[in-house]
Amino acid sequence: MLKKKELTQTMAVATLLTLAYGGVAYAQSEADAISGPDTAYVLNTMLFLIGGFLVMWMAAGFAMLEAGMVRTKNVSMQCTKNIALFSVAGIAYWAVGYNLMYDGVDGGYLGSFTPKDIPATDADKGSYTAASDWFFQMVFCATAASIVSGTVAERIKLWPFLIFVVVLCGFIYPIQGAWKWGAGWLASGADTSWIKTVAGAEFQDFAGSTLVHSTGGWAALVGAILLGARAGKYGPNGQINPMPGSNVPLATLGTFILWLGWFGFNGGSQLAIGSIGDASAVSKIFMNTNLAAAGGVVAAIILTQLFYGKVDITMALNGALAGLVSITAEPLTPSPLWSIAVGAVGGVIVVFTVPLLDKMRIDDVVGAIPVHLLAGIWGTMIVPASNSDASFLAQAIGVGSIAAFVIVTSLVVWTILKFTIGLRPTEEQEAAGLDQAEIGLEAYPEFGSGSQRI
Amino acid sequence: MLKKKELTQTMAVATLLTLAYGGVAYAQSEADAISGPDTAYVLNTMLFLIGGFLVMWMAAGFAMLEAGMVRTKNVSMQCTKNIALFSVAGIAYWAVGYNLMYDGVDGGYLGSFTPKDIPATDADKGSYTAASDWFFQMVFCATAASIVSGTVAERIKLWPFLIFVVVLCGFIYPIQGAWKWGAGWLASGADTSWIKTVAGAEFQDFAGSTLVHSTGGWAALVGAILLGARAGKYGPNGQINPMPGSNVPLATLGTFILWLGWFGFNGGSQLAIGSIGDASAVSKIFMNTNLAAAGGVVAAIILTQLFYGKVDITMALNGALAGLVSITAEPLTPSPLWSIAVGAVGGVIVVFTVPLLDKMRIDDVVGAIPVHLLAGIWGTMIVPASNSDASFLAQAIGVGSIAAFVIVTSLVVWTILKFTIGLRPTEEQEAAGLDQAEIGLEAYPEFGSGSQRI
Amino acid sequence: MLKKKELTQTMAVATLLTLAYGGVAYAQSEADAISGPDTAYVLNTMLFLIGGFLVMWMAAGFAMLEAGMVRTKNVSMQCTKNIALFSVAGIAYWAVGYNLMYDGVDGGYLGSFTPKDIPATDADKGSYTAASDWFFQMVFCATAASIVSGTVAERIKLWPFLIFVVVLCGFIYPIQGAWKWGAGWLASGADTSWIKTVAGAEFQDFAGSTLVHSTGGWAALVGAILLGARAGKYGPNGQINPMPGSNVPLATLGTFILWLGWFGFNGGSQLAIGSIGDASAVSKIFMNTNLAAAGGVVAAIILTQLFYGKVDITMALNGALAGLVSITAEPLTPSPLWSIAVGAVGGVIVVFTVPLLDKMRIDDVVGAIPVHLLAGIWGTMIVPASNSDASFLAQAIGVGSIAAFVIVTSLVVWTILKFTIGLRPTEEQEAAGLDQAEIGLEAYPEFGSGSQRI
Amino acid sequence: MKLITAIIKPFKLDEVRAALTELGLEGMTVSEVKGYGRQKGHTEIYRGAEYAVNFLPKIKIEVAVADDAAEKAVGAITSSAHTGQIGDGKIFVSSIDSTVRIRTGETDDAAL
Amino acid sequence: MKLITAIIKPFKLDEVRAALTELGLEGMTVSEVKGYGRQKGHTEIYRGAEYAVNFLPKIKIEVAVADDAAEKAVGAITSSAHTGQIGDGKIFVSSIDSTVRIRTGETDDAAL
Amino acid sequence: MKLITAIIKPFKLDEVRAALTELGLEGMTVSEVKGYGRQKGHTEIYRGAEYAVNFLPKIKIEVAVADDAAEKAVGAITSSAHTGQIGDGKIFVSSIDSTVRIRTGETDDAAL
Ligand SMILES: Nc1ncnc2c1ncn2[C@@H]1O[C@H](COP(=O)(O)OP(=O)(O)O)[C@@H](O)[C@H]1O
Ligand SMILES: Nc1ncnc2c1ncn2[C@@H]1O[C@H](COP(=O)(O)OP(=O)(O)O)[C@@H](O)[C@H]1O
Ligand SMILES: Nc1ncnc2c1ncn2[C@@H]1O[C@H](COP(=O)(O)OP(=O)(O)O)[C@@H](O)[C@H]1O
Repeated sequence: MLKKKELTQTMAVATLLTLAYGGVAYAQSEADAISGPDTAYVLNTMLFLIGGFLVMWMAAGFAMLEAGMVRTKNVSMQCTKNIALFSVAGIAYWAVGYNLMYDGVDGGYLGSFTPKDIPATDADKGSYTAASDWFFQMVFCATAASIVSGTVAERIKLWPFLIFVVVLCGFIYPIQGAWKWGAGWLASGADTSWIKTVAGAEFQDFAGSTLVHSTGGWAALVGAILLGARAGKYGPNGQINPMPGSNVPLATLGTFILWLGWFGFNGGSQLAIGSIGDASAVSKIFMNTNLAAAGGVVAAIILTQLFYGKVDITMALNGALAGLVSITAEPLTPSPLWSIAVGAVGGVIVVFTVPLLDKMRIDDVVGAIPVHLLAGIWGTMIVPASNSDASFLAQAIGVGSIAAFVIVTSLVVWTILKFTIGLRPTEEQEAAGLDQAEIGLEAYPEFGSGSQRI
Repeated sequence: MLKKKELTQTMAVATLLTLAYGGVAYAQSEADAISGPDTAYVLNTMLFLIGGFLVMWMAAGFAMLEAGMVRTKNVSMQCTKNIALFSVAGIAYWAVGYNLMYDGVDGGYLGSFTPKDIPATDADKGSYTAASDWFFQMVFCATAASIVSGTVAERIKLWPFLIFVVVLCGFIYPIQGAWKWGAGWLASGADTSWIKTVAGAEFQDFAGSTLVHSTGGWAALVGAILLGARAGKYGPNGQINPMPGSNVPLATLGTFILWLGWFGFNGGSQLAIGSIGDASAVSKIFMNTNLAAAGGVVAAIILTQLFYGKVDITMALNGALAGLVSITAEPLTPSPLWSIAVGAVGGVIVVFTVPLLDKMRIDDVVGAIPVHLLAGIWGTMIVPASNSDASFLAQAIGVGSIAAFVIVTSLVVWTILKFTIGLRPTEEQEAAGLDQAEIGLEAYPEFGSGSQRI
Repeated sequence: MLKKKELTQTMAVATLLTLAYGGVAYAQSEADAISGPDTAYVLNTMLFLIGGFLVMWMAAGFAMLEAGMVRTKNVSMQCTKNIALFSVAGIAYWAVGYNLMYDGVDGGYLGSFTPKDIPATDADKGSYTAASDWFFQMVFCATAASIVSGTVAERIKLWPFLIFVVVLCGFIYPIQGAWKWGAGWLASGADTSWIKTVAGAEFQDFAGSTLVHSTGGWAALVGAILLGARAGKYGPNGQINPMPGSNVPLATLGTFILWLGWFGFNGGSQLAIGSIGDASAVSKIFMNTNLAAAGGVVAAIILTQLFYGKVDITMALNGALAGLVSITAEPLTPSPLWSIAVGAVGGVIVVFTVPLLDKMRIDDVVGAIPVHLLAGIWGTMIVPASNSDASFLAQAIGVGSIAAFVIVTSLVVWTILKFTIGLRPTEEQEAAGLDQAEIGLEAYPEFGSGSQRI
Repeated sequence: MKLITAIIKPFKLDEVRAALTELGLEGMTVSEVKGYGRQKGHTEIYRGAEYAVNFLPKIKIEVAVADDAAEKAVGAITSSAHTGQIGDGKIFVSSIDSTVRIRTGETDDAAL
Repeated sequence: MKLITAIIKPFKLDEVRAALTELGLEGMTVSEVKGYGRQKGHTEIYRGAEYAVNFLPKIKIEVAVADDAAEKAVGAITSSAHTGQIGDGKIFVSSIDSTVRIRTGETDDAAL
Repeated sequence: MKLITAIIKPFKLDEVRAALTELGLEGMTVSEVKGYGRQKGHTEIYRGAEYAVNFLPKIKIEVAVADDAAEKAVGAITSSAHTGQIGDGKIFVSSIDSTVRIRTGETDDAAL
């Protein structure tokens, strides 16, 4: 962060001023005084807290999107999975995830296997508070888990899913995260570092197109393959049986929530707002993030209109999210126009790859693989086009190495679960719906076929 | 609060440090220093970003309110319109809208026909960042478009609607906006300015009762008239056939979202929070805004109870919004009591004018015209009662000139659309519902008459 | 922006400073200067405004949670109650509540019976603005009212309920609130104060486990007892007839909204963020709050799985809220691990006491009594375990005295209402649903038994 | 007595009811059904995959009438539900052995 | 065999089912219907405009029984569904030519 | 003509429809019903209290056919709806006095 330098003079002045006339200032207000450096510290912390609660809100967005995209008989289960995953993700990321990702990685592959503890308020050093940092990083981790739940919906039992979430948030996500955000081997800034020597730049992933979204996407993809498709989804001789989501407005609400949360996701990833440069950066990120989402929607509605003669709202919603994922790897350097373009390509990816996955008989209930995995790769690989500090090779190395790691580790975990407690409910249970099988409460008990009024 | 105690020492130290040698303050934190002026700049920017994401969230509020107020067969379409309009609004406002509204209007009628571009982070001057300003203004523009979609719901095709949105957000809204917020002829501060000479004051519209809400309302009204009513809404001999909304809790959620967003809408319109005066102003605006909404609800539930013997929740929801629109023109100067009164009158307007519009056979599906247009006019005209820097004449000139401009321009656009690609679906399509006709997906496929379970 | 003028004095100083040494700074930005103390003042105010809008958003959370937990025939009524109660709560708390709670309590039992008025922006002294403080306290008051509406749902008429809300928010809540937060007899800091002499410490309730949640809970409990259970809820010979909520995803959404709002609820209760210590405290509160909620969910899903063989999502949702309520009395001093434990016990309380209440034939529709009252007591009594400035005796005195006051006062009010205008609709009305009886609009008119399509 | 069962297009319900009440038949039971027949459904595309909606929303009306009233009733329904478009629906007439009005215990014609 | 079709008030369903099971009739098919008859609906006001809700929620019960069981069944339904209030509903009895139990292929009385 | 009324398990609908169309019967009316019979429902626990879900979702199919087609149709439904599990459902056959096709006014067999 080079703005460091610029500001030191300014700061000197500021301090002087406080020295000289601080007293006068006092006459103006009885609030505790705060000095220049502390102000930046507080502002950075507020960025994390505000950005963090916006990203936390994304958990509700995923819940609503998924509740709207699954069939009625699995809606209560999907709601349960979402509130439960956000809970276990938070605990796992405190118990081991955070320190595994950030504690002394130092150019290496992982940090320490220790729970995160928080210094006393008066010993809380750095550019922001320790707890605000944990909070902000935790909600990112939970996002990766939310991505998985959407893809494997309607056919996975609750407990094996939650166990996977524990491993994902406690180990898989933090380890690959350490490589870049933990200042590991993909990041290390020294010009002599392996990545720079080999690729001429470190791996760039501003807010996590790869670290968060592709990671969740890979885990979801592996899970979907091991699980197999929902019963009846694919007929003999390549027939595909659509299973329309049960509640379009809920899915729309979920998408709007995610869109809103993304301002915290990308904006907060600037990690600081306590200076003109940072404030300007965060603002530009807000603008680019919104334009990319808009580009994704517009691309999706135009393409579905052209191809199918009607606008597919579920594609439009996926398009918005794909646009957001695409810009996430680099929301700062692009021009507004470039942001629209990057997002629009995300929308295009959705429209083309959603049917493709069906052809491959990979059953992705909410379209999380096109949105988070494929658009995430696109967004990451296109960074060098707008950011001269990135190199295609470095991006490829990052995308590839993280892909390899997440695929292998999640494959191991999914497989163990499959052959121990098992992933899928029985056929009858799946037919009756997971709500009846594992939750015992219909989502809409008074209407729909299961009406309990009779 | 005992932390006070704990902190006083800490504080004492802190103050000492700062007074004595600010350098030591460094010992306390490693954050970059920030000087007084920069702090205000950052705080103002944060006001725009936070206010901006709250107003962005209003797009979801309109989506839910409208999805709840239309009939089942048009819900998917309404969701599609809302996410699409927010997308195209953002792009149009970047491509031309913003600069047309703000770039060198200078006492005149419009700015420049250029896209908005963002300076480098280190050249980002002013009282706040350029991008945060664009973001904040953009979401206002989108709000105007959302207003239109509610009124013309259930009977307008997707594409002509979106084309109208492009023109509204790219040209109509920005031009009239330039007159006041762009420092155009309704605003110019010089005492020799035309408006001041004629009316003794500039036109006052703090957060846009007229510029945003009435503008959207006028465009909606003209559209509703040109479109005509929904099939079957009005019978022969003045008969009115109510078409109850399909989902009351969604409409309620939408209203709560809008209420929340309004704190950003009005509070952010203070345009600064980096001083005691501004912070105090923003706070008072929050308080008044909330009280006005409350006044609107209370007025609506009491009146509907008295007139109809039952409380009409849709009127209560409209009442909240009418209260909010009413206070939007001047949320700062009123006392709390006056704010309640201004909002309550908004609620009264709703209860009386909703049926009136039906009598006039103007089919306003969600009540946007009473809420945004009529309450907007009321709120604008009453400003002088609490703000001595406003004059009734100036308010009337503003309301009238903007009305004239928006009516004429939107009439032209709607008419062109009507006689080119056409505005309405066929009768059969309207009867079957726009979801089937243009989206191809029911909102609730598994219940309601269209159940796809069978 | 004419507020400019008002501010010029304030600015004069600032400008002077900047003139003197600010040249460099000026080159960087044209924003108004702001001095150290003013910065803290503005930051504290922002904490109140942001925390306040998050808590305001909780009103929507309660609305959705309750709309999802009641049966279809009472959903419109529940939505009406929630938007109406938030409105009247705001007005009542302005008209008398705030000053009754904070104006000159001074070690005593109540403040003054006067409406809250707001100083001019340039006379707005203290550590934060007066209006931001009012706003923040008002939304807390509304929360207490929301708690009541959930318990007494499906069987209380609208108007008597709203009258109760007026009394609760105008008098009952503020008076008991004055005892602690108004610096009344439970709080007074002097070592010679009665509470300290008797109990060795003042009563500690950081964000209101007792003042807000138990207060709402007691009022709800008394109401539920006086009202009696919903028709058919309890059969002869102790039979219990479950009445499943009509919309699980809405209830889930409501819970996520409440979870989000709680960051404002607890975080904002630090009352300041304008220093390193405060920023660090607010951050730790965010972390602990999230972990407690997570603990509540995990405890609830594990227990229901063990006891019932299925996971009860409504218990999981209650568990999250119980975890949040439990940590609310002291979200700052606990370690992360202790926070999880405190929240988990909240979840345990829910799983055990929800059926218990049914056995006692106390009909609590949404589980507000276990969540807000019982978990609130638990959270308050356990404070001394992590906070050495608290004493069990002082906590017991606080819990007991507030319980006594709220039980008695609300009993009086409920009783008067019962024997004057009456609390319950007729049997037929209750059977047909309150939507038909008092609102005249079904929540989902196009599906469910009441379909108006036919 | 006869039980007349008519499957009609939903938007025709009000007209049919009006026609029947004109005949003094002021009782009927209505339900939502799905129909399959000559009138083909429509195909939709969801996320790129095509699927057919074969069953179309219809309304089923059941009216019990005295034997002599049956013919008129059938005529009234036929004309009031008629659009000429495919999918107008069917009317089935069958016999009822006995009828009871629960409220009064009245039976047969008196119960209608 | 006879098919007994009863239109009753929704909240009476459980009582009717109990009454029938007492007779050893432990099979029935139930559906939600809307009824129109002497019992008039209610009028509501939506956004200032009045409208009538003519069709009221009812439950339709279909029970197939052996000829000799019909009378008892009708009696049981009549008494268990009775409130004396207008809108109690109707019972229609008609003949069934044949019956099949899909699971076993059993026919007629054996299939009930 | 005969009216064949079949109560089947919901997931069997498509097979039954296929079987009937094979016989050239390309018209039917379908509705959602709840069934009560030998197949017992399930009990659930909601917030700690147990309750029984007695009525199970079933699909009701009504097909009007010419007399001679009835037997075949019944056979087709029986075999296509058969799982052998309890709850497979029932088929009832009754007589229709007359039929009308609303669109054309055609009657009886011609109307099917
Ligand atoms: N054989 C049948 N048995 C029962 N219902 C039928 C039969 N044939 C048609 N129907 C019902 O009548 C409706 C209309 O029939 P259809 O053949 O589509 O048009 P039309 O009545 O104009 O010939 C169908 O949707 C179905 O509900
Ligand atoms: N002629 C009829 N044919 C079919 N259903 C009828 C007929 N008359 C009444 N019903 C059904 O019976 C219900 C009750 O009838 P109604 O006349 O309202 O009260 P009551 O049965 O007490 O005379 C109606 O809602 C309707 O569903
Ligand atoms: N006597 C009856 N009258 C009407 N419907 C019946 C009768 N008996 C059973 N049914 C319907 O058939 C369905 C299946 O019957 P059931 O006894 O559960 O299994 P099975 O048909 O295998 O004996 C029931 O759910 C109900 O809908």
